[in-house]
Amino acid sequence: MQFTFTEEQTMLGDSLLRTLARDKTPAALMDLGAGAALLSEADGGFGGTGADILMVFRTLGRALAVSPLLDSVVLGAGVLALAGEGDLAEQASVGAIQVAVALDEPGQRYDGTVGTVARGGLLTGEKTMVSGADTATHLIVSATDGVYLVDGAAQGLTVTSYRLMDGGRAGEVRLADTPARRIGDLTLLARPTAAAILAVCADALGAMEAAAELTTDYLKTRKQFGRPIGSFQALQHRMADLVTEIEQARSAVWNLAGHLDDEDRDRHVAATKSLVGKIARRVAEETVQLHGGIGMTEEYELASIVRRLLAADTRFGDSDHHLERFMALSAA
Amino acid sequence: MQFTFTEEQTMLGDSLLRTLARDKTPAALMDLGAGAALLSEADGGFGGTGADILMVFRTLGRALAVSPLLDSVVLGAGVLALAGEGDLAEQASVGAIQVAVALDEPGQRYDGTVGTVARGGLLTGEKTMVSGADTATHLIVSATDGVYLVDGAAQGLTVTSYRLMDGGRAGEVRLADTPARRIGDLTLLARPTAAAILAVCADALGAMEAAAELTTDYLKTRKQFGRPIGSFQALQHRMADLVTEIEQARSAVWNLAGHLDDEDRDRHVAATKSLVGKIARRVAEETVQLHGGIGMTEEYELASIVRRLLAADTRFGDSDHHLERFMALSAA
Amino acid sequence: MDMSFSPEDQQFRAEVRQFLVERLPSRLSEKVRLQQELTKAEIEEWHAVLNERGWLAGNWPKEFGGAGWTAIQRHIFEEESATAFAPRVLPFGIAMLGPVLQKFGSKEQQETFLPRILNGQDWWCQGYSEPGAGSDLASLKTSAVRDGEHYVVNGQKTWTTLGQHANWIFCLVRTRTDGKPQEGISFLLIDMNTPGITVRPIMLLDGTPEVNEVFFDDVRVPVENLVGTENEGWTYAKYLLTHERTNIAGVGFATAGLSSLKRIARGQVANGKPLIENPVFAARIAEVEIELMAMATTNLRLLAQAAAGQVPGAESSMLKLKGTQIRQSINDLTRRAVGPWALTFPSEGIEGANENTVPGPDEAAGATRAYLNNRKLSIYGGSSEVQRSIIAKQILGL
Amino acid sequence: MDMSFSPEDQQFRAEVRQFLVERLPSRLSEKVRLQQELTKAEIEEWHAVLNERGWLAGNWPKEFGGAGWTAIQRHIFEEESATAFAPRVLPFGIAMLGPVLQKFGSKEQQETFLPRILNGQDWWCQGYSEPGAGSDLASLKTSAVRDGEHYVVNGQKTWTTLGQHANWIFCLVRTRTDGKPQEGISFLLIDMNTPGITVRPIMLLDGTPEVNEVFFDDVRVPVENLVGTENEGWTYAKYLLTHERTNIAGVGFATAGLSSLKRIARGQVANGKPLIENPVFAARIAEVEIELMAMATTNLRLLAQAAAGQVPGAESSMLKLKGTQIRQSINDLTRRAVGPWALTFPSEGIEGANENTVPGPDEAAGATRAYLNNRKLSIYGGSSEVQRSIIAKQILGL
Repeated sequence: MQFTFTEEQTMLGDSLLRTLARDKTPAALMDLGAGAALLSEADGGFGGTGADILMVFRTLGRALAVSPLLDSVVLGAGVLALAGEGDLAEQASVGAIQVAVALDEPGQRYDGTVGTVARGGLLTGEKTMVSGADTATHLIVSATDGVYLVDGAAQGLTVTSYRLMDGGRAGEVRLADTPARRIGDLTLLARPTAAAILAVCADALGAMEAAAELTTDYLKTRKQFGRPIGSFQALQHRMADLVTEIEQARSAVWNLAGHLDDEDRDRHVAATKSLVGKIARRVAEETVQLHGGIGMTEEYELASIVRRLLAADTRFGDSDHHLERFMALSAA
Repeated sequence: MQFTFTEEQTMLGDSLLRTLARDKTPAALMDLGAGAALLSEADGGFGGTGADILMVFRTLGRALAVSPLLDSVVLGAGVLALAGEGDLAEQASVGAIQVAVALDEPGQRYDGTVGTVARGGLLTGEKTMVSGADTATHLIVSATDGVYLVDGAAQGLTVTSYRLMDGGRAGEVRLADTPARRIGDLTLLARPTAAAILAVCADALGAMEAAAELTTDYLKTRKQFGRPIGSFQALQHRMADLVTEIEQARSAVWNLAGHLDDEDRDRHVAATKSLVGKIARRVAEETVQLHGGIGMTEEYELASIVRRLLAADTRFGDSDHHLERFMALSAA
Repeated sequence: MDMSFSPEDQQFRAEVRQFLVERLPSRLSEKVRLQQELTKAEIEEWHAVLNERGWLAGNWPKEFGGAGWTAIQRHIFEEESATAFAPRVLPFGIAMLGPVLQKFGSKEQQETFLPRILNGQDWWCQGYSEPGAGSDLASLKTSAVRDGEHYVVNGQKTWTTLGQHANWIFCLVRTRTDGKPQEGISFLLIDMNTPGITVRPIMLLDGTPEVNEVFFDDVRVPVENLVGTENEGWTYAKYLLTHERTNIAGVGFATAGLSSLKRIARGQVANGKPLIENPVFAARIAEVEIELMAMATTNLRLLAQAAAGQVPGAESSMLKLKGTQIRQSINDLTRRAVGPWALTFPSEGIEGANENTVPGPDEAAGATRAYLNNRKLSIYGGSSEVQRSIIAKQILGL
Repeated sequence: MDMSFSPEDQQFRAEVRQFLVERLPSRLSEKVRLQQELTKAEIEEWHAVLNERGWLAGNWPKEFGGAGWTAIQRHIFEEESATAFAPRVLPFGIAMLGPVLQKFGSKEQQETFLPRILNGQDWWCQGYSEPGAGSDLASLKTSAVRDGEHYVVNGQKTWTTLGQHANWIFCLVRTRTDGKPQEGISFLLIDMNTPGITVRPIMLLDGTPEVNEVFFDDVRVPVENLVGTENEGWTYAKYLLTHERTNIAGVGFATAGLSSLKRIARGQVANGKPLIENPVFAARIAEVEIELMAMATTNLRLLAQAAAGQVPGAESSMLKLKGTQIRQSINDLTRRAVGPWALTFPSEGIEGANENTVPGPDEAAGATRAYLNNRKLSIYGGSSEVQRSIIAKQILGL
């Protein structure tokens, strides 16, 4: 039993953190191999395990970087690799192509019911909240009978995009007799989705750590009634509770990372996403509160952390959705 | 709109509190008219409104008195009065007879399904957790076709009794072809049960007030690290949160008292019992915690308050049971 | 004990309700329901409608052009307005400055300023907080130095809500530096068009510039704009804060928010069924509804005390604390109810909508915005921590 | 990163499991499962079974007759024992005094006392806390004054768990009154049969006399019963407290409690269905199970650190805090799961059952007793408040 990273993983994490401090562009991340670290050697990368995903995304979360790594690599390249599209997967992992993965449909919330249909190699349907859709060179689309690959410039494909609260963009994707190539059945999606949920949770963990550090520093330096507010016991105890919760989130993320390729993966996905989502909301709320007014302002660094944490709860199903998945899996 | 008691109600409350400080016997309570205050004038008493019940039971709760007023008067006399048995009701209200009301059956938890049957004036069935069964001169028993009155010495009636955590006693009641007299249909039980739930909640409110006072005093006098522990901000804020919760419980009890005879009574019963049960548990747990070790000991006054609060959550359905009743009533 | 409103109050409620049906434009109520930000013009429009009816200043005596309502009538008006999704009446002129001028202002000040608050000529803002002071209001540093018939004001105020729309500001300034921090504070009325004033909007984390910093650089204020006596401003400030605390519980807002939440939960489909039929989510709604029922009664109990002439004590701190928790819970559940579409919130601080139509329920963007914006409820007007300390000291004697 | 146990550890787990199947009497495990109190004889019976196998003192080196297990093996043993509902090993001799004697005791003390802990000849109890001291242990007042070849001990200890069964007590006593409170404390071993010792059981709110007051009135203790050096007792006391903190998280107890809770919830019928199928109650169980999964991993992470030679720091405070919350939540849900029959708890402090058979599920009385008794988890061994202060100061530097 060993809860440590390999030397390579640690080195990558360190250099990512250093680089992100001055350059948060996707190109910089790709140059360091952050994309390739998310793909297995067999698929042309040099990582791809739960621990790799944890290390990379926790670092992205700490640095508050907006990157295509989640959509284009963990999800996109992840599906492509499983579909035997190794070349495309590798290209996605180095940023040579941009992949968006279109799963959810309007009115369906988090339950993933698919209504998009394929007829004679042409897809028709609507997809909602497709992250990275507007810049995608390739789209992976779920349909009733399997998973399809769609060219970003294909006929009959319309993308209407909008900003998201965590700084990224998503789009509504409409497919009207859009040419597409079937690359496998729907089971292809399971592991990449679980990996993406791990990535979101690890990212949230990094963001929570950043929020806690920022708040602890603030409590030490901010003075009121003549002394640092961090010397007030009520705030000390609340901060202690908060880091104890973050410690729980950390262990939950480790759990999922360690069981990503085990048979009880689904149970860990549900447990981890549910707990991390709940704790992320609490950290967002408490760190704002412990800051007071300054924590409400956009110009202070906490604002983007808070929105990132709320987004983390929402993406791929919120804490209640996964709580119920956990209940269903426990009853089974 | 007026959230005050009548002069008579206030006087009764005051004299009850004074008397209970030296004499907690049922006889003393009855002498003061606490029983009669729970019955309407039409039924031979001089009260019986929500406000009367609130006043009497909040006082009993504060004084931690164990009395037959809930089972024998609010429930027992309450049912008898509605059944037109005014003489018996009045006797119960002055303690001349002891009534126990047998509703729940084994294996049924809180949902009140009745399996006891009447055949030719003889009852057969089993009742569980019948409060005050061992000293009852009369039993009121629910059966599939209505409510029955059973003599405490009737043939075929067996009572096995045991202690309860709040200091009272209850019993398992077995009826085997026991002579009984039908006094009305099952709808007779609705108002007395609602009144009993109000009584339990008002009692819990009084007990919570006692717990909060005891704890506040302790925080002021107990010294640690050279100063009163009540000067530590973390404990101050937790105590502030706790009395804010108790204020919520107080309003919930007022709500039920004020709507006891309105058409939306059931919704208020569910809301109040659910909230008071939840807050009672929290007050029990927090006041023990704020005391530390001494709060764990039987010889300290808090112990019996804590058990009384837990019992209050359990009696007539716990917070979850009533939360779901509230959900069902809200959906309707 | 009587939990029902008097026949007169019930009659008043019916009147308010009728008025709202007739005069509240659905164009406005729809924006309020969707928790979208109102423009300056929309706020002024609603003020004018209320003023025409004589209902803009419910808390003012009739002699000053107010409605002269009782505390219970004000409560009824606020509750009905909120549940009808009417815009809220801005507090700065009506709830804050008005009572101070009526009690401590000169006759000239009353005659000059009160009518202009009612007719919309003046938009007031509040200059209380300063950077670095937080909950410690008395430590304020903005100075006003007497120079002939003027005070010369230098310093900085912050958290000035909607100051970007205001043409007047009422300020606490320091006119004496010795003595206790509470002493030597004065209450000044300042024309925002005076040279030397700069307003800088502060973007909040919900992407709206709701508050501002206001800088004073040798701003000359005529001495007749001093309210009451020099160095006695702390008294007036406290009086104002007491009056501001009306509707501290926000029962109406919570009730309206709860009804919006249920509406969304009825419309959202989770695993093939309306979200409101999901037992776990329905239980979360029920728990907050039960809390609200109790808190509303606490509010009425304090109102009844006020009606009986008692001054509300530290109990109002419990009301603020619990009322805030309930409203924030409703905001949280509402954001969660809109599901994945909660992500569509435009985060770049641009007023109004995203450049493209966003998917999901109409309420989605507003749900997230309101959730983020209302984190302020537990911070401003005496943070939840300050309320807990008040309860511990004043109610419990700790 | 490797979350699985080594093949050796898996083999060890299988051995422990097999041993428990073979040697744990169901008579005992049934009482533990029902959260009933064990008699002195039952505890001694299980100690003897473990000692026969050489597993009584998992934390002791083999040279002292212990099992010499690694931290991970100890964890596995504790987890398997708890989930099999084995009685817990009493900590006083094994986990507390043993390590102190092994590190700081004289050869004579080691040879005299250690074997008698293992063979059950001695039952030790702890004399640390004093009335009025609470979390402020260093302020202790019980005095030991040297008189020839004896110390004369006067004072009072409290919260002495199971002291009514003990024949020996290890005590912190004050041997010097000047200097800092931590200085001048010594560590004494005292025969409970010495004249001048009185033991008074304290009834707890769960109705059991689990703890005691111990009074010392001119109790003469031979100087050879001093451990280590006079006035250095604080060092030994801290060493003991560190060792006591093994299994601070109580993962095994929580796991066992959760399985009992689910078993009860499967058996209880609520509105016509098993309680475990009630979505609201099932969600409460699921939430605590998810918390437990995470906390168990925190525990393993710290164990892995310990196995790698790192001394556990203030992180163990987080483990105690969260572990306590989880266990108390499980106790709470278990009490609620038994429904109305939770009321049957005998409240008059009489050991054993009610005079008549009580109704409801077998677990009912024990569920309430355990709920009440385990309120102590957040009070003793460093209260939750103390843990929060440690986290704030040592981890956060506040």
